[in-house]
Amino acid sequence: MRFNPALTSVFGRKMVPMSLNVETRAPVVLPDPEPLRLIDDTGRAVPVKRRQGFELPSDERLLELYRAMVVARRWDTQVTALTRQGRLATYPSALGQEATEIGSVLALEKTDWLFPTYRDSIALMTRGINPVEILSGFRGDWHSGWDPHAHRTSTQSTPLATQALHAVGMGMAAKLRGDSVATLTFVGDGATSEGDTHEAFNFAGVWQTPTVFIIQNNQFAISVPLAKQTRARTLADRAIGYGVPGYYVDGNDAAAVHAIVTAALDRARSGDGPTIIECVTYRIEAHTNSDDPSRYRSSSDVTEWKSRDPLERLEKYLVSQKMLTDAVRESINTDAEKMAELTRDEMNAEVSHDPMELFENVYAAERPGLREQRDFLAAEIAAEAAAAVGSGVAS
Amino acid sequence: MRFNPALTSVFGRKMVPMSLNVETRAPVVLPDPEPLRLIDDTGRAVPVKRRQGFELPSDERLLELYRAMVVARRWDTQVTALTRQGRLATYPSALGQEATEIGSVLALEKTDWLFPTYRDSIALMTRGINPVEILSGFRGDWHSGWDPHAHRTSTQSTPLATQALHAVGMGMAAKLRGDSVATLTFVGDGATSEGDTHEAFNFAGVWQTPTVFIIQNNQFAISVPLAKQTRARTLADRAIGYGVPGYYVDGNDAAAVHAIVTAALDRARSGDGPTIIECVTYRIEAHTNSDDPSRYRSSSDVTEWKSRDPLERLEKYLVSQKMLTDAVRESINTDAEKMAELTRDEMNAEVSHDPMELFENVYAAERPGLREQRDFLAAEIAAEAAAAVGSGVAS
Amino acid sequence: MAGALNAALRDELAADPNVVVFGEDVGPLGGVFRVTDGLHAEFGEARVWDSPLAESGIVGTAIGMAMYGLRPVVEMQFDAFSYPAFEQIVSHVAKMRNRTRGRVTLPLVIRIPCAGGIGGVEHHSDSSEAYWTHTPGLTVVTPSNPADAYSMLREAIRSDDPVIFMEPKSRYWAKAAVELPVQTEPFDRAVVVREGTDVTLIAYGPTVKTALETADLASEEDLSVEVIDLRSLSPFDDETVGASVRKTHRAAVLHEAAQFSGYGAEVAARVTEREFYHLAAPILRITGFDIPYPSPKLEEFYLPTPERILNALGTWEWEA
Amino acid sequence: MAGALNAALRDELAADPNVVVFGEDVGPLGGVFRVTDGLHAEFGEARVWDSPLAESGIVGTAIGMAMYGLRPVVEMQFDAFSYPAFEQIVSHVAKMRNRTRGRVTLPLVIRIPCAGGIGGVEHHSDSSEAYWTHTPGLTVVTPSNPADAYSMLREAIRSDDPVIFMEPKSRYWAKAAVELPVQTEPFDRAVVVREGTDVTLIAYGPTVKTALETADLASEEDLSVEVIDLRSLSPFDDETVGASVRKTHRAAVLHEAAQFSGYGAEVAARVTEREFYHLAAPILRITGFDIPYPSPKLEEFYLPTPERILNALGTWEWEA
Ligand SMILES: Cc1ncc(C[n+]2csc(CCOP(=O)(O)OP(=O)(O)O)c2C)c(N)n1
Ligand SMILES: Cc1ncc(C[n+]2csc(CCOP(=O)(O)OP(=O)(O)O)c2C)c(N)n1
Ligand SMILES: [Mg+2]
Ligand SMILES: [Mg+2]
Repeated sequence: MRFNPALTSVFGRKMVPMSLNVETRAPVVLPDPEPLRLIDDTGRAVPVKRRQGFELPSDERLLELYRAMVVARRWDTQVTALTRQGRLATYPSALGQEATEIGSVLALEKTDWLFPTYRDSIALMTRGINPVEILSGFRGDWHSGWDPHAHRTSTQSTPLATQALHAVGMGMAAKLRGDSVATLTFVGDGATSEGDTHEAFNFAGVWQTPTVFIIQNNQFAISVPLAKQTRARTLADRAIGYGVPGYYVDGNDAAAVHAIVTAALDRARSGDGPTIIECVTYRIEAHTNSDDPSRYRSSSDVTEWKSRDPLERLEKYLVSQKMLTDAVRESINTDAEKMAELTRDEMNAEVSHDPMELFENVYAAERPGLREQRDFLAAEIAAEAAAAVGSGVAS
Repeated sequence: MRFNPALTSVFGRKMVPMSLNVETRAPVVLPDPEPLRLIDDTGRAVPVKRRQGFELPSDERLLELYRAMVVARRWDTQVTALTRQGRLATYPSALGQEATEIGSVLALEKTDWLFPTYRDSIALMTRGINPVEILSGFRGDWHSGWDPHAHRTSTQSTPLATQALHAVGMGMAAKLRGDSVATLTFVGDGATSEGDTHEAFNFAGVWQTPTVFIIQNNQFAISVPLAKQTRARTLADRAIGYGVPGYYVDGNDAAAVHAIVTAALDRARSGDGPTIIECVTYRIEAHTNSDDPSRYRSSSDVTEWKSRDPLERLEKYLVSQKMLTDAVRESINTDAEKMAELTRDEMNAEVSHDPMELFENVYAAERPGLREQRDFLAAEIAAEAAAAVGSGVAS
Repeated sequence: MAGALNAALRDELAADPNVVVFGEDVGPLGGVFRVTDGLHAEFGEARVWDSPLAESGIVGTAIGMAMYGLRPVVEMQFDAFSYPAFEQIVSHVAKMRNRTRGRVTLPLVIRIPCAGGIGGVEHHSDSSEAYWTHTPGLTVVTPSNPADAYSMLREAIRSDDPVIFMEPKSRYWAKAAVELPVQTEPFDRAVVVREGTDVTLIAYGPTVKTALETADLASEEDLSVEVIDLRSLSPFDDETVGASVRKTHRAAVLHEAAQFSGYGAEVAARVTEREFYHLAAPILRITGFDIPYPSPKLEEFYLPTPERILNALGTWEWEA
Repeated sequence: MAGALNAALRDELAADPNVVVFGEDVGPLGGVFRVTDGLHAEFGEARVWDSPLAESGIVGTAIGMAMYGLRPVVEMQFDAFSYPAFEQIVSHVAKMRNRTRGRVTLPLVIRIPCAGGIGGVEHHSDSSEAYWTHTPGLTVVTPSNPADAYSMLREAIRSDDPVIFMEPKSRYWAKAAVELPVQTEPFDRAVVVREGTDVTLIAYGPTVKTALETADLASEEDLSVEVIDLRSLSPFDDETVGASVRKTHRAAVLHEAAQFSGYGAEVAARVTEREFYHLAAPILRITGFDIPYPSPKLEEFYLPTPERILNALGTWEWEA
């Protein structure tokens, strides 16, 4: 293993336990309370002086984002439909959150690592993971379906905020090895209340790991609105407490999300440490299919947020830039339908499950006790099969 | 139980999940990066314009603080000596931190509650708890020696940061009942890294509990200096992330600590919510008697901090105000010596321990299984005693 | 059963102004299993409310409230989501009374929807009881039916000891013709829910139903099975279980949790210690395997079934 | 033993550049028990460092590092201070390999100074092993002597499974004339540390010494005691223990942790299941009481002593 030679002091900072002088610690820059927008909700580019120094991505890039968002939405809608049909045990939709999900994930290099939550299936799909591999967990085949190393994407974490620490740890490992690799993690607004979010922010700050935190503020933690999670002005303000740059971003503006996440990942890979980015968006669907949002929010809220749709906004802009020709639209729709069809086909196909796999991969080492249990189950299944044959139940 | 009628909405805030408009959340006030001082280290009153709006406590109050600090230091030194003599299993000294400890605790009303750590013995002594009751835990008699309800003082928490949540919970209970009771808790600089500190700050912010958090930044967590706990400019900066007022205070200035904690407690009791106060001080002694600070800090650091002694500073000021006459000095020293003597006597006295108490108070309800174990131990002890008599070992 | 729990909370909230209910989604939503349905509307924000999303925070603040004289009832959304609160539960909830020589009483209830069998994705079907039963200072109880759910939850709220109240998720939708309020046995008593003479099945929570089904199946084969519902896991009712084993001479304990170091080990060890010379055969443990709880499509292979239990009983040496 | 552990860490750090050591006070101070003494100076800040004070953070970041190919060795300062990391350990460390169908390996070691007997104040003498042994996916081992400490720690670091490495605090100062490096039995093997014919004492970690002292005392009374040091708590070596019990027909298991639902229950239950017809008497558990670990002045009444163990053996019915 190579160790980064610049790391004789990994932590970069002089230790100054003696000093009351605050100059020796990181300077304070409060996040701008005006959410960063590059394209406003009418689809117009925001004037340069209100762009907080960020540049609008190129039209080509924006078209790419748009394409991915359309595919993602079609896909998400398809998966929700499959869930209603009983093909999945559960599905947490990200409908309405496409700008944050896609804007972030398309900023990643192949060599970077992503640490997602259950909410971020469309990000995984966009990152190139096979739909059925993403959905096998929600269908109930196996906890997680893809090879994290192949896609540099960890599993979709269910215990809230825990994955943020994994992202920091891996960032630290990459830093120790001198690799130019960044890690990115999504954290929900609700999950920011967990102790692990704090510990992740703090470890990242102290160790200056190449980690980008996307606080995906979709305004709800199941039924609980943001006002019951924090009294802070913004969640991005928390960055101050870690000496880490924080940004407050319109999470329905893919251009803004993409620009800022790209910049943060660049900073991370260049050794300039972590960034905390709050993207404000809205969960249009229920928390999952088993949730009933009518118990805690009015449909007029949803309607209002639908009018701030991230796809429409980008579409308007691209139309105004004459990027969205009929041919392009058609090719995008074809892509989207193809992905939906592929997913339908795969999710409708019968899958077989091998109960013997239950005993695999609990440990790397062989365990006699576990082997006994496996043999027990194998014998039980064999006996049942034999009995079924005997009694003529099965053919 | 009375419920506070004003509490139809306990949480005070309108829920505004819809809005991107930051005005609807709490405003941001960054802690002043210049530590609040009311008396500077040469013992002179700081000019009014640099007092951040706080008033210097009255000379009488300052003398009271001074008296308590002298007694506390004498006592702390005595306890350290007793520990060296083997009378205590361990003792975490607060030598050098008297301004923060005493300045805070003397701001409490009798009806307020204190949630201390293992470090805060002198605060407990100042609050009026009997020395032997404080020290019985460190001597090893029983985990905690006093009645928390009698002194409105919880046990000295060892699992770091956990007590901060208890303080918030009790504050919430008082608020729900409509009682004008504040809770105050000490949290070490190291302990601020724990998830529980974050959760406590956040719950206090959202629930607007009457809780004052004193971050007692004595620069070390055992051997680990502050620079390895946070990259923030100050720990007080964390307050921003909770929409809670934060203050950065010279923790060796008893006047400043007392003024600000008094104000924060008043705010708390009046329903204006929590405050986070960082007091910067220095741990002069080892972490505990079993620690060896020469492994991680130079004695010149300690010497330098000794020159910023909180007692000397206040003494100089009081002398300049002609408050410290010889008679007063003598009475203070007499108080201090009396307390030291009382403690020596009590700690040198033999204590008897009843092993049968082990089984008491594990549960409020009787448990047959536990009764069996108690009977077993009683029989064992009786048999040993009988054997000892039989063999003539005991008289 | 969810309805019975809801009624118990409502009746305690009405009976004692010190009772408060808070946690994640327990307010307007009524909890993800609707156990707190309607309570927020009925008792208001000062008695029933949604907290920030942080389990250590929920339990830690409940401790402070209990110290002040309230009787908080908090919910951990699923077993696995109680783990962030582990330190507060083990180091404080369990120890505060003992630490303070009885001066501080912590009358709080931690409700945990537990175990599996509902097709839940990862982390939604854990069985955490052994972690709690091994922790002195905690009382751990679990109802298996609506009447007990109601009666035991009210008893838990009135208890001066902190109670871990485990609610088997697969029984939430269980219905029973039971008139509320109802008072069943005190919760430290196990109950013989079906009498038998040949074998004692020791069950609790979700496995009581399985045990009863096993008894039905066994009776077809002329095997008379006695079923005990433990109800309280800590304390353990040695008397009731001992009496049954002395009668049947054979026992098996059932649970969903992994076997190794699980609660069944305690049952087997202590009953064997006490009744060794009454036992005709070793006490069997028919439990989950020593693997992480499986995903929905495979859980049927993991959970003890009546057939598996009967087969296991068949492995004993039986005199002709 | 602290020295042997230190040497094991040093030798692994030297042998494998992927090994990193971090935690609270493990840097310049060398850990509160000096197990990491000198390593920071020798290997530098990029291999051995002090982390922020947060156990969930320590374990959580170690997971990310292990996913990247490092082999982190982290320290929890005392048993009770591992509890904030409980969720990361139970929900991730234990499950990541299984969750990912073997695609993600987590080679990490969580060192925990464990158990009591050192006059520690509250929270400094817990025995947490049963929490870990009940969690499928974890390997849990504990050495009782310097040679094993060295050999087992190196094996733990080289293991591709995450290992909970429990270091009995009361043995840190144990000396033994052992030449390092030393390689003892693989850690999934229990070892008969003293042969005997009448009774098997099953011990681990701190109680191995107690068991050996008991054997000495027993020999004065013509009772021949065999002592087994389990070394690994999970997996459990059924073979070695079974063979001993089939020979002696009587066994007792010793530990410091509370008895109820403790690790001894698993030992008693599984050995009874397997060797029932070889047992002349029930397996005894001689353990801590079901109370919070006592304060220093009372711990002598809590901890199993050779006398208590001998007395307990005397309660069995013995044929003349
Ligand atoms: C530690 C933990 N506690 C509770 C839960 C149950 N739970 C699942 S999702 C959720 C709400 C999360 O809200 P947020 O973080 O805002 O993410 P979102 O679902 O809105 O994407 C809760 C409480 C969990 N998964 N993990
Ligand atoms: C949860 C937890 N982890 C670790 C410890 C061990 N420990 C005791 S004191 C201490 C350092 C605490 O430092 P700080 O919070 O700054 O308080 P100070 O001792 O300086 O007053 C540590 C690591 C503990 N008591 N609790
Ligand atoms: Mg959300
Ligand atoms: Mg400190």
